[in-house]
Amino acid sequence: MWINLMFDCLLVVLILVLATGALFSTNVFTGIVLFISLGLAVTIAWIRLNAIDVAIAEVTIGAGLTGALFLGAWKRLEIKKRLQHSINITETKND
Amino acid sequence: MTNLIDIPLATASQILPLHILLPLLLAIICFLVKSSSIVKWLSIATGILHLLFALVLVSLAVSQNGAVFTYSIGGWDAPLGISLILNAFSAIVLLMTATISLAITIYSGHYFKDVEQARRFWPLWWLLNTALCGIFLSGDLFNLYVMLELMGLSGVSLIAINKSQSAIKAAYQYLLVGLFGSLLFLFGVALIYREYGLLDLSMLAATAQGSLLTKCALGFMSLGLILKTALYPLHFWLPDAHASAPAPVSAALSALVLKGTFYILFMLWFSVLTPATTFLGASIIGAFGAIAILWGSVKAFTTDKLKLLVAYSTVAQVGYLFILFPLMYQYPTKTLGAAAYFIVAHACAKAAMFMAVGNIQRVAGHDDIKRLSGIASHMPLSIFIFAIAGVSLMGLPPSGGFIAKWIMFESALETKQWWWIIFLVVGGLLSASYLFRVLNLAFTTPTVEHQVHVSSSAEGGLLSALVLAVITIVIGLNAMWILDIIDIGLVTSTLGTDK
Amino acid sequence: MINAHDSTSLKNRYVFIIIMAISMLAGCVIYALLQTPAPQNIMYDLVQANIQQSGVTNPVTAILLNFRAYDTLLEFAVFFCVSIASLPYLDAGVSDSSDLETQDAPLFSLVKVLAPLTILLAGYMLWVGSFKPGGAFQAGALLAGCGLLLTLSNVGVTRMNGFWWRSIFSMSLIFFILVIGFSYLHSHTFLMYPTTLSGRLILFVEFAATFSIAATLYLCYLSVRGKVSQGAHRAS
Amino acid sequence: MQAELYSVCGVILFALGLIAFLVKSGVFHKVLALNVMGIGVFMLLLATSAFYPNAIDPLTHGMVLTGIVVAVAGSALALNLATQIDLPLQSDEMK
Repeated sequence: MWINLMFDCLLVVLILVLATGALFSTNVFTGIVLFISLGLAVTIAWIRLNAIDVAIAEVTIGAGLTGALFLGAWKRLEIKKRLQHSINITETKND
Repeated sequence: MTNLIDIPLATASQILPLHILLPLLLAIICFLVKSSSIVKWLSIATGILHLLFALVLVSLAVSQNGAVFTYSIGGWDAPLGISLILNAFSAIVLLMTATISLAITIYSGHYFKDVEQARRFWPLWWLLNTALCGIFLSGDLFNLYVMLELMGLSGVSLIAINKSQSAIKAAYQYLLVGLFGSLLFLFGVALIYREYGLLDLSMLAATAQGSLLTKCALGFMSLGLILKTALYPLHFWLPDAHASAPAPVSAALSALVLKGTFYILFMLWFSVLTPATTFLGASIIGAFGAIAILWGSVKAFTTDKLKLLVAYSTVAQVGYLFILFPLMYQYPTKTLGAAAYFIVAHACAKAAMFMAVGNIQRVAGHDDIKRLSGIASHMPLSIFIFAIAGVSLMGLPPSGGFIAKWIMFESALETKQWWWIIFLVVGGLLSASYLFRVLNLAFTTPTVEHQVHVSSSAEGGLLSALVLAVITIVIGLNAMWILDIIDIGLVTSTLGTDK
Repeated sequence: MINAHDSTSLKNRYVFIIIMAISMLAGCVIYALLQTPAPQNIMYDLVQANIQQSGVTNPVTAILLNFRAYDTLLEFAVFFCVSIASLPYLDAGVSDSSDLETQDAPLFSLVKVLAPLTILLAGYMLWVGSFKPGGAFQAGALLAGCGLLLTLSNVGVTRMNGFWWRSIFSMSLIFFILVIGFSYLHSHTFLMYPTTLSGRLILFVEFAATFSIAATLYLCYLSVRGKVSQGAHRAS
Repeated sequence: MQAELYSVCGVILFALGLIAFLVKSGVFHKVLALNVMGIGVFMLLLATSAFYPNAIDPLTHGMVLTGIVVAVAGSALALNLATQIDLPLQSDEMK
C-alpha cells in the first residue's frame, strides 16, 4: 500500500517535470521529445488508474502518432526555413 | 413528466435525430459525389426538407402547449445514454438555423464558381449544420463538447477553403482559439462530473448546487464559451476570421456559429447550473457586453474594409447578447423573449448583410469602402438588402431588432438597472452612424476613376438574402409570434430543460 | 533602446501577472476539489445492469458503441471533417531530399517484418475489443502506424484523392449509418440495435471505423509532413 | 488517496498548459500546450473513477478515449494549417 503510494507520487513528479520541460524548453525539438516521453509516463499513470483501454490508446495515438505528427511538421518547417534562408541570401546577392 | 408524452408527441420525437442524421448523410454524399450540380440541387432539396422538419417540430410544440420533446437515443435513458431535448426556446433557434442554412445553401450554389472550392465547401458545410443542430438538441454535457469540437473544426476548415495566406492564417488562429475554448469547456465538464457523477443536463439541473467546485466549473465553461462567442476582450480573433472567409462562410459563422456557443452558455447559466450563478458574475459579463458595444461600433466606424466593418458590427451586436445576462438573472420570464428575438433578428440580419457584402466584394473585386461610392446605382438589390438588415441592426421600428431592444428596455426598467439603457441607446446610434457611412457613400456619384463595372447578372444569387432581410422586418411587424411560443414554453417548463 | 527595454519589462510583467492569476485559479480549484466528497458511482451499477443487452462484455466498448454510440458517431464525423480538410494539402509540399526517410536495407527488411506484424496486431486488437481492453481506435492507430512505417521506408501511397480512398475516409460513417438504418427497421428507435445482433453489428461498425481512422491518421501525417520531392517547390 | 493525488496532478497539468498557451509563442509550443491541457483534463476524469477501485466507472474511460481521438484530430489540423503558413511564423500574434 505504502509502496504503491510512493510509486504514484514519483510518477506524478515525473509527469509534472516532463510537462514543464516540454512546455518551457526553448528548443522546439527538445520540447517534442519530452512531450513524447510525457505520453509514455502518462500511459503508466493510466495503467495505475486501471484504465487499460485508455493506456493502449494513449501509447499508440497520444504519444506515438501525435509525436510523429509533431516531428513531421517540425522537419517540414526546418526544411522550409532552410529554403527561405537560401532564397533570402540569393535575393540579397542579386540586389 | 409521463403524462406529457402521449402518442403524437412520441411519434413527433422521431424527427429529432433526423435533424442530425440528414445533414450528416448529405455531408458523406457531397464528399463522394463528384458532380457539383447534383450536389448543389441535392443540398437545396435537403435544406428544404430540413426546414420542413423544423417547422413541423415548432408547430407541434405550439399545438402541444409548449411540451418539451425528449428522446433517449438507443432507448437508453438519461444517466446511461444520451438524450435529445427540444423546448420552445431551442425550437425557435432550430427553426432559425434551418431557415438561414437553407438561405446560405441557395446563395452558395451561386457563389462558388471554382469547382475545387465548391467540392470542399459542401461536405464541410453540412458537417457544420450537423454540429449546429446537434448543439441545439443536445441534452448531455460531454456530447456538447464533441459538438463544439465538430463545429469548431468544420468552421476552421471552411475558412481555409480558398487556401489564400490570409485565410489560412485566420483559420489557424481561429482553430487555436477554438481548441483552447473547447478545452476550457471540457475542464468544466470534468469538474462537474467529479462532483455529481452526471452528464445529463436535466438531471444536473435537478441536483446542481452552488458549491465552490460548481462555481469553478461554471467559470471555466463560461470562459471557454465566451472566448468562442467573442465577447469584448476576447474578440481579437473574430474580425480576421470572419473577414477573410468566403461570404457564405462568414454569414454562417456570424449568424449561426456564434449563436451555437451563446446558446450553450445561456442554457448553462439559466437552466442547468443556475444555483451556481451570481448576480455579480452576470453583471460583470453584462459590463463587458456594454464595452463590446462601444468598442465594436467605434472599430466598425474607423475601418476601411466593408467586410471588416460587418465583422466589427458582429462584435458590437454580441455585446447586446451579453447585456441580457444581468437582466435575465433578475427578470427571466420577460428577458427570455428578448433573447430569442435578438438571436433570430441578429442572425437573419447578419447573414443577409454578409451575403450582400460578399456579392458587392465579388462584383467590384474589392471591398474598400472609399472606392465603393455610387455602388447603389449598379447593385441596387445588394444595397437594398444591406440597408434593410442595417435597419434591424440599428433597432429602428419595423424590425426584429427593434422589438428585441424594446423588450430589453422594459426589463431593464422593471429590474431598475436603467444604466444598461444608456448602452442600448448609444449602441443604436453608433451602429446607425457606421451603417449610414456606407449607405451615404453608396448613393453618392462616383468620381470617374472609381467607376465600378458590373455585369447584368451580378445579383442573381441574392434572392435568399432578400428573403432573410424581409424576415427581419416581418418578425418585427408580427411581434407576438415568437413571444407567444416562448410564453407557451414557459407555462409547462422552467426556462430551458424540463425538471 | 529604452523603448525595447520597456517593452520587454512590460512583457515580463504581463507574463508574471498571467502566472500569478492562473496559479491562484488552480489553487482555488484544487482546494475545491479536496473539499468535495467522491461522487456517487451510479454509472458502474447501471453499466453492469445493462451490459447483458449491449452485445459486448467489455464495458468501455459497450459505452462507446452502444450506450453512448451517438458521441462516437459524432467523433467519426470529427475525423471525417479533418480528412476533408487535410486532403487539399496533400500535394502542397516544400520538402527537399529528406533524411528522416531512408532507403537503407536494414530498415527496409525490418519494416518488411514489422508491417505484417502490426497489421496482425491491429486485427487482434479489433477483435479483442468486444470482451477485453482494445477496440477500433487502438486498432486504427496501429494500422496507421504501419502506414507510417511504410512511408518511412519510402513505400508511398499515391492519389488519396481518388474515389476509393475517399470512400475509405467516409467508411466509418457510412457503415454506422447503415447499421442505424438497419436497426431502425427492427426497433423503430434511433441507434437501438436488435439485441440478438448487437454484438455483430458493433463489430461491423468497429471494423469499418478501424480503416477510416487508420486512413485519416495516415493522411494527417502525410499532409503535415508534406510531399517529398527533390527540392521542386520553393516557398513563395 | 490515489484519486486525490492524480486529480491534483491533473489540475496542475492543466494549469501548466494554460500558462504555456498564453505565454509562449510559436506553433509547436501552442499545440503542445493544448495537448498537455488535454492530458490534464483526462487525468482529472480518470482520477474520478479511481475513487472506487473495485467498481471502475467505464464512462470516464469512454470519455477519455473520445477526448484523446478528438485531441489528435485537432492537433493534426492545427499543424497542417501551421505548415501551410509562409514564414516568418513568429508574426502570429496570439494573446
